[in-house]
Amino acid sequence: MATPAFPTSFVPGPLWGNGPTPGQVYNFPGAATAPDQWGTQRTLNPSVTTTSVLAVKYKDGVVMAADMLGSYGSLARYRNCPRLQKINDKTILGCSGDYADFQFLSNIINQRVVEEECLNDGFSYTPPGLHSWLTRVMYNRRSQFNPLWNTYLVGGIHQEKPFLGYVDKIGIAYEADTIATGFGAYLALPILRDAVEKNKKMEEKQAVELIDRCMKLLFYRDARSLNKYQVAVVTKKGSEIRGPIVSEANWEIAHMVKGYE
Amino acid sequence: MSSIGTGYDLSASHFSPDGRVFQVEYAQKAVENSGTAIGIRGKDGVVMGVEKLVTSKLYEQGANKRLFNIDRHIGGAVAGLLADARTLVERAKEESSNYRFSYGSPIPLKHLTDRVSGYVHAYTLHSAVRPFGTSMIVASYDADGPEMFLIEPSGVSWGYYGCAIGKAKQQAKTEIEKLKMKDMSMKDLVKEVAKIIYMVHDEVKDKSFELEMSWVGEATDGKHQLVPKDVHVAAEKYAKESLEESDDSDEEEL
Amino acid sequence: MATMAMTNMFASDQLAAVGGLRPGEVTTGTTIMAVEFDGGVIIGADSRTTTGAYIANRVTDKLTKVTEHIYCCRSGSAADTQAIADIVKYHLDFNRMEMGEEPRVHTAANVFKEMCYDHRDSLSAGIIVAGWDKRGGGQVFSVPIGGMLQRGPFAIGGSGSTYLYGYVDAMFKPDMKQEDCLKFVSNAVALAISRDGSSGGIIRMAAITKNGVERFTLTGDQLPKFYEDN
Amino acid sequence: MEAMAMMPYQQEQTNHIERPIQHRFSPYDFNGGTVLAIAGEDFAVIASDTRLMTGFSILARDVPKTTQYTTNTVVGSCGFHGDVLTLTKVIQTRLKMFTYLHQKEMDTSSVAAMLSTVLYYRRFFPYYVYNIVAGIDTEGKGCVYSFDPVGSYERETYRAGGSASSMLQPLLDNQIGMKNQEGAKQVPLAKAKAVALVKDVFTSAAERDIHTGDAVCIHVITKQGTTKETYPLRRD
Amino acid sequence: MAACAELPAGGFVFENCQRNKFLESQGYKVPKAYKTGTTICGLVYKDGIVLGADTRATEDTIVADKNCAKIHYISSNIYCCGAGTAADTEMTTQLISSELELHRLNTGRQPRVCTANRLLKQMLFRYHGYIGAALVLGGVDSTGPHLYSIWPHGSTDKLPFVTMGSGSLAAMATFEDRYKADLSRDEAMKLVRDAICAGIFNDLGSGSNVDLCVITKDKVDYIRPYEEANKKGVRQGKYRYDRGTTVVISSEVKKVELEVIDTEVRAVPMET
Amino acid sequence: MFRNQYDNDVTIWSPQGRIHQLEYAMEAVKQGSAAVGIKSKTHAILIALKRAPSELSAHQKKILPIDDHVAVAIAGLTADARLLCNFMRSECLDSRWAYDQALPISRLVSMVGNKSQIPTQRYGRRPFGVGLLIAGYDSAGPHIYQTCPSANYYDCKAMAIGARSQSARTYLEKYLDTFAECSLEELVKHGLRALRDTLPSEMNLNTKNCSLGIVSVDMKFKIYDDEKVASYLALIEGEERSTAAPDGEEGDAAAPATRTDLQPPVPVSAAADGEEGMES
Repeated sequence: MATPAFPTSFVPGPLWGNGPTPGQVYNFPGAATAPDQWGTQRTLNPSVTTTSVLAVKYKDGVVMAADMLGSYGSLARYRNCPRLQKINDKTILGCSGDYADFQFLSNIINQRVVEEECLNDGFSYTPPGLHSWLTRVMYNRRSQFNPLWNTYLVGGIHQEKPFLGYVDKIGIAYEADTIATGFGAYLALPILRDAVEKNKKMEEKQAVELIDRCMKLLFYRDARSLNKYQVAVVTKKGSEIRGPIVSEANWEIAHMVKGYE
Repeated sequence: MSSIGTGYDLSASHFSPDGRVFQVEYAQKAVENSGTAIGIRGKDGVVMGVEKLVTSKLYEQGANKRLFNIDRHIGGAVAGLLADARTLVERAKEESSNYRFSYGSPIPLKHLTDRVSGYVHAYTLHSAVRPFGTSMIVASYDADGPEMFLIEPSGVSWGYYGCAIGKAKQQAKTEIEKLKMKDMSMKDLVKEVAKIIYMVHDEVKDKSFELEMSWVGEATDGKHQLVPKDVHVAAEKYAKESLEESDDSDEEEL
Repeated sequence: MATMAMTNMFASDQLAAVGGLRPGEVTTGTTIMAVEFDGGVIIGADSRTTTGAYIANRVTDKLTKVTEHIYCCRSGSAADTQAIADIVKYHLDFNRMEMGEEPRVHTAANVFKEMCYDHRDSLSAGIIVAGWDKRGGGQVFSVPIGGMLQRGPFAIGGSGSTYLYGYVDAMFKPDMKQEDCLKFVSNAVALAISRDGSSGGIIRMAAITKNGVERFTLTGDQLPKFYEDN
Repeated sequence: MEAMAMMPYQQEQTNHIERPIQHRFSPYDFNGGTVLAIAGEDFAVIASDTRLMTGFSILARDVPKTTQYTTNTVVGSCGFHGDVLTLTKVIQTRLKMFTYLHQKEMDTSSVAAMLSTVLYYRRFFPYYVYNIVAGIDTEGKGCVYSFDPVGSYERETYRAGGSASSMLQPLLDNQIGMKNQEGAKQVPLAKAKAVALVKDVFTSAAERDIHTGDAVCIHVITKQGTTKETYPLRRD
Repeated sequence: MAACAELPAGGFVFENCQRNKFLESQGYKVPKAYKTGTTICGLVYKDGIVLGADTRATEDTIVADKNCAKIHYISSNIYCCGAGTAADTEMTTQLISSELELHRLNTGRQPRVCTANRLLKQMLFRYHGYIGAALVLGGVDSTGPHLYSIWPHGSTDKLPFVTMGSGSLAAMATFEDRYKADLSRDEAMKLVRDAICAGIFNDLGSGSNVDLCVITKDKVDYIRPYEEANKKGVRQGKYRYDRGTTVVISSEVKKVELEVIDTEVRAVPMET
Repeated sequence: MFRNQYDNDVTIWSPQGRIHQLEYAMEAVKQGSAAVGIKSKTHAILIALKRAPSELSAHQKKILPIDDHVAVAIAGLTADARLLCNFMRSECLDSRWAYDQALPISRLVSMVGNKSQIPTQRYGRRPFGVGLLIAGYDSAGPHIYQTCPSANYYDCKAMAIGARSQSARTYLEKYLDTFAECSLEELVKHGLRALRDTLPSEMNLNTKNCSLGIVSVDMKFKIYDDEKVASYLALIEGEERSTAAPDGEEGDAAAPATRTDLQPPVPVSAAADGEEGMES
């Protein structure tokens, strides 16, 4: 079954088989202005990449964080790459992995948000709706052996409750109270899970503090991370992206170390 | 229309002996049967208003709007066949979406108008289709200021400071021409738009109507949107009061 | 030698190139540097040790003492460079006892080169040897992967050094004062840290002069700051 | 012997300048999960653990692999979770179309037959999913169908699938099939005993299979409908 | 120079390496060794060292040993946690333990931790990572407490806190989050326990219980288990075979010829 | 019947700016049996009159399910209705496939509108000859929409379409203001009464010819036929019929050529006049 990744177009096709299409006459010769939305590119390798995204649900909402580094291999090439996005007042999106792929999908989502705003019919992307759509897009692309080299986290408020979902480049998707991608899955997730298990009714302040602690930890131990990051918070009152925030590192133990023996 | 019924008016691909394409003119007639729509371009924005005739009490309020958002920064007001108009709006949305994908920025209104009127024009070239029975006023506001165009069933489009389509377009145009719109702010224009729509509404022929107004400009941060409720109510009140006044004065004169 | 024979048997085809790393090997991705100044040498290094993108040690000391007045800066495989440093140190201890005086920097550099060149197929080590001796004062030698030996007024090494050639060429001046030289080294290492994912953490430096070795550690906000918004 | 298998995260690294790693895109993953179904006389029990994992990591602790398809059909699917999600959606869509066309719910055996064709449709790029269908057949008897990833299926009275299936199946052979026992009494399996057995075998599987754990989600299907219960397991 | 890199006579046999490599490339499977997927870690506290380990050993995805000991004895004042191939960690630590004992007997002094470290790293360096042992070495000697991590390729780090194994990132996160210099004994034990539990609950290669080893100047407390992080589930059914369900394939009755011997038993008074 | 040269094809405008083919298509809706849709604040219901084409045939379905949250009642060409239903079903399935969510009713309706417009502008095509009453429930509440062959659609508080539906609309207009607060039972009663008003006096509603559909929040669209409507029918049994439909008010009386509105059947008062129906 075809995925309606894009809104069904009601603009008529050619007037008859191989005949003229109204309006198409005005296209530049040989180039349809309507871009083939999936294009023909194939991302064989990620090039400029970004590292972990962390997110945690708390009592009234979701907090998400990601640093702003775009790495080219081991080169810290771009240090101002925001990858948390406000979709609407109820929904935020975070991404790790190939930055070009993120921009590609982000543009599509933005356009769809614009189209939805224009309809002005009272409906907008819900967090589970976006999550489901992303799952279909990612799975479709992996099935074409042309994946979007990303992992996405969708956070938001749905039916008065916090929502947090994960989708990766091959279409694995799930919801959970705490999610971290990339290195965060190994380093930050244990800390996040432990904190949430011990405090099921976390306040926003505690959740933001927790995320800050974990971002610092990632800066200590992930060689593709940066101590400059953004935090996105979504509650019933709305969503916002904060930052950039610079975390202060503690290097006390450096003075305890001399040599390797 | 001396050639009506001579058989040269049955297809969009036929010229009449006197060089007219009647089917296009007939389509324009459909627009003129519709409730009036006007647009006025002021110094800091454009305001559009529509006289939406309501034909049954059973309909919900606000149903079948004739004002559309085409993009964040572009709005359209239509007159004529609503179904045709919706198709045209879809096309306009698609154009502006394609533009953003290709160039990464919002589509300039001039470009959108060219694309859409080209599309409309294509429907005047073939016998296999009929021309659109709809006219559309499009308006936007960006760094270069406000802009407004009118796209007609013939595929012709012009830029305007003020324009009107539908039943009472002549009367409305006369009213618009009285305004010094180039110096007026969109907030002032809203009142005038409301007043004109109320003025041109024919209470005898068309009993019930809803006034719809939208604007785009500095005050809306460049976004096209329906006029907020409080402003709308105030404008409507102003319109009714000033009409009553003029009625009174008319009576006095009599 | 048994060790090497075995390595080749198992792993020669896995090694991508000379100096390639084996899977899972711990590396000091590293920025290292040594500069001669008018009273000796300054050596400096970052403090990051990685396996892949994981930072196995964020406060590594890559400045390794081989004699009282000679240090080496290690880059490449941590295991290889530690082993080399240990062995060279052992050799130089012997040398000191045999010769009855402190080994010269040139001598130390030669021993490093011998090790690295002889086992160039199985080692992945880029080393800078720097120190002070009575005869030559402060001296800097570079022993890159492959085992060549080159002396110069300064040397940079490790993955982070690729970001530094322009800077050091522009900023180096012969016979700097110790203060200026420390500034030069810390600036360079800080620049490399901010651009190289395999370098990071803190800056460790040492000044080796005839009076001995003085160590410096720059952490956190003590690191020189440069433009970093893009 | 890998030199450093104890570093799982190294399987997923981006390329480095110092060590060029060829990035081969793999469209599959294994996300764990064990499913188990038992058919009784007038009921069926189907259960799955709720752990979702990849490599050496736990992604989530509360993702059951069972989905209710109709009033009395529940399907357990595990393997590659991306395929599981997609397959589930495909089946649900097809079921909905069926109800439009036929004005009734599909019965369990037909669900099984349809699942088989849907799986075989992707014979050369298979859904990497192990399915077990449990429900009530048209005669009111409990039924279980087991599938391989490309659509071969058969009706059985009990079956385990997925990560710990090779541990559970022999136990079921012994406890329900009474295999290799002389003169053992074949008493009809009671519902309560079946549920208790499911809990026990999952408890055991969680002891030895690192992919199975956290909790087991048990559905009991009867003609009247389905009840669901969750029972905790080890979390390590 | 050669001396330090030379293999001791009698070490490993490499005869079939080339052949095995060829067979492997043909698709034959190498027998799987037990791995201790493992979370191990250690830290330095005010009075000494705390080492910790989980107790799961895996063979592929199966738990091979639910309660294996991963903290190995090196000497009376030094212990070593091992991660990686179980056999490698056990044999390497045993080998170094006995070498160190000989060293102790030769010198008549308590071995130093740095000595153990040198021996281990040199041993591992020789095998270029093919001995899959990742170690956390800790002990207290005349110069105080010392803690090392030793990587399979033979590199070492001396640090106030270290972690190793598949759960090392989870454990390291815990340390980075909460480690302070001069922890008390109880705080240190709690922190190590939490670090190991982070591995147990988040890394599938680690599991079961927490073992701790606290080394101080005077005393070693090897606590095993320190905590059962996971309680084994209680089974509800009984799984005993009914009597008579074992299949009798064939039966035969044979008469056993008995030789009857009469013996008389008589009490004899004891001579005292 | 009156013929003129401008009514041959949907691509031809008449000099008055009308499209006769569209107007004829609107007539097809009036051939279908009546259907009524009403909503309150909580519920949307459809009630429709089923016909049996012959003695031997069963009564034809009038209410077709589209998705869990939406269904349509049809009046006009059944085959066209089926085509549109399949389109709507597939759009609803697509929404669930992509977004895991029910398609908002307003969007579904606008899709139908856009689809219906295409054959109103091309040579050799004809408009869909069917009118739909779409009842559904989404996060914005209950909805009743009406669609027409002209590709117009209307968001309604209540509506009736099909043969003799003017009487039903008259009834609905009379009670329009009370619907919002109605209980489900009240709502069904109103619906049944409105539908009954479309019947000739010799006919009455019974379990054979009446079909009922209800949707609400957390309640999937449920369609009642045959015996299942009996209890609802009992609610208005024995009541006096409010007004008998004045015979001949619709249908033959107004020749298609003289009908000017592109609107759906609208209250006579509004439709009677000249060209105002042309407005979009």
